[in-house]
Amino acid sequence: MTGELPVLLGLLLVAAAGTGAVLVRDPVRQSFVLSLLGLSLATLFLLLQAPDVALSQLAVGSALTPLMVLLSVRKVRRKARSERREERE
Amino acid sequence: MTMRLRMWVLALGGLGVAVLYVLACLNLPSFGGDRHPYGDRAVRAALARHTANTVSSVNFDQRALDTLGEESILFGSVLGTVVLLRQTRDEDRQQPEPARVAPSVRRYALFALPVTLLIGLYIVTHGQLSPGGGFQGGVVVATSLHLLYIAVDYRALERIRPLGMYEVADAAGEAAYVLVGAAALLTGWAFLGNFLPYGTFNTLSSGGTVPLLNAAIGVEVTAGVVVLLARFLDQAVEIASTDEEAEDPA
Amino acid sequence: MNGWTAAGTALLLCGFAPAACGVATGRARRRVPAQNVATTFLSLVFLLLSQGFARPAYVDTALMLSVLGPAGTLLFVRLLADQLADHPPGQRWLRVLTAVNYVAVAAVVLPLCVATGPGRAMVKLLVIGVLLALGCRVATRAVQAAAAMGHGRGAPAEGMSDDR
Amino acid sequence: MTRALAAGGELLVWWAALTLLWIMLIGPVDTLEWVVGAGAGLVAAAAARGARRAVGDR
Repeated sequence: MTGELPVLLGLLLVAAAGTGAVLVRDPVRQSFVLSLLGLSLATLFLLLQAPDVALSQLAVGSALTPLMVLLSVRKVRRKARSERREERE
Repeated sequence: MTMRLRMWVLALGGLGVAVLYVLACLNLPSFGGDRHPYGDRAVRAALARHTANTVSSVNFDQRALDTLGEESILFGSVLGTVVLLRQTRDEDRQQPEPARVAPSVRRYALFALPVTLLIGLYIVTHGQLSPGGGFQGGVVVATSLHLLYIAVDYRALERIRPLGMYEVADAAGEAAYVLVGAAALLTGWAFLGNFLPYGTFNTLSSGGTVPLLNAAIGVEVTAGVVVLLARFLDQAVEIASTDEEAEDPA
Repeated sequence: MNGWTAAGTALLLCGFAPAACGVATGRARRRVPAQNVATTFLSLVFLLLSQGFARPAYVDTALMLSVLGPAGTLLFVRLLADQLADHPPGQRWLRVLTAVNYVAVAAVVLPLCVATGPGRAMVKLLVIGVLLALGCRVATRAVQAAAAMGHGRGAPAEGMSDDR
Repeated sequence: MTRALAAGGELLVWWAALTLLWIMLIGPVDTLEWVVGAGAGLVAAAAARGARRAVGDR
């Protein structure tokens, strides 16, 4: 049983992070939870001795996904703000 | 279609998936266990072809065609992004203001950029020996270049990133994969067969075509991710509708 | 399960999990530093697991995280700079976090070096340790600088600050 | 002349350091590893110099 403990912990982390990523609605906060989900998944993969997949997950999840989400949010908010300004004028 | 009907269709589909899922789960081998028929065969095949990392052997030798498909998906999605996020007629480019960055952050990024790049290249070239490979390493290499955006600003990144070259490299990586596969046909093997000599086990030149395909994927992924992020960065930092003011520091 | 795996699991539970809670809740001033702590701890967990599984090749995951983790944190700092400026994090708290990071890195990397013995593998471990330490130092500096730039600045210029 | 010398020196220092780092990262060392490592080190050194120039120009 004690041998299964790390894998169990990894599964719990992934379940918690995954649920969080679904429940959080604000994209900026979601980008944090998504990066957390990536880290948890990488941990689970490593615990199951699949380092190749863990590396893929780390590569994509730690910097690339948050960057793309945050850049998209920035573009959308900038556009929304300029439209608000237009309405005011 | 009314909302009600849609919900019924959704419920029906969901129910079908649930039933099939449960049925499939009942027949799964239990978690863990000591019998892995596919694993044993894959490891044996990998060792016969002198590839130390079995996963790379599966990806680039035993199931190389699947990897071609995956690579094409990435290629296609990058192409789609380029088309969707292009600069349209009612948008124009504005030079973003230079951003203020703390000197210590700048120093760190200038130090970390080459180190990260080297680690990425290490992961690409040692795909057949240790965990990693073209995809993982390629993403690291692409990320390393974007440290310059973090350290300085977008203009500095644009200066060392000739985008046209990366677009060509993206296509070249994709083409190189197919060409290596086609070269196998010339030597009488099947498409993407491992036709090269296998080399000495656990050295850089082992694994036949695996290192070559790995490198092709590495080039494709690096260039693809750079092009992808370039489009996102352009939209977020530079491109603005004509009525929109670019006041954000890059 | 041997001692290294147990240590890795313990660090995962007592180090990474609380940091993860910090990443998932609160304002940017808590999330960003917590994100850096989480990646540092996770990198150390990977090192311990690699030793526990007796697979030196798994060290590459920790190596990758030691460069990509700080990159991710700097990215958050860069794109959320105005949130950090509007609600700057406490200086003492940042210093405590950095100190915890340093202690954790030293407490994990040095025993691993002893267990590995002199050689190139040990240098690789030390490189990872140095990268992690540098990473959390620069992440703290970046957060401090972003917070400091908020002073003497007018209305928030960027579009990210929707305060809730 | 001095500028070219300084540029070459910067490149050389980065190249030597990065190639050494490469040798520390890898497993067994052989000639091909040295060749590939030196090549990768050169690429990374060129990137280091390019990045510093992109900053220094401003």
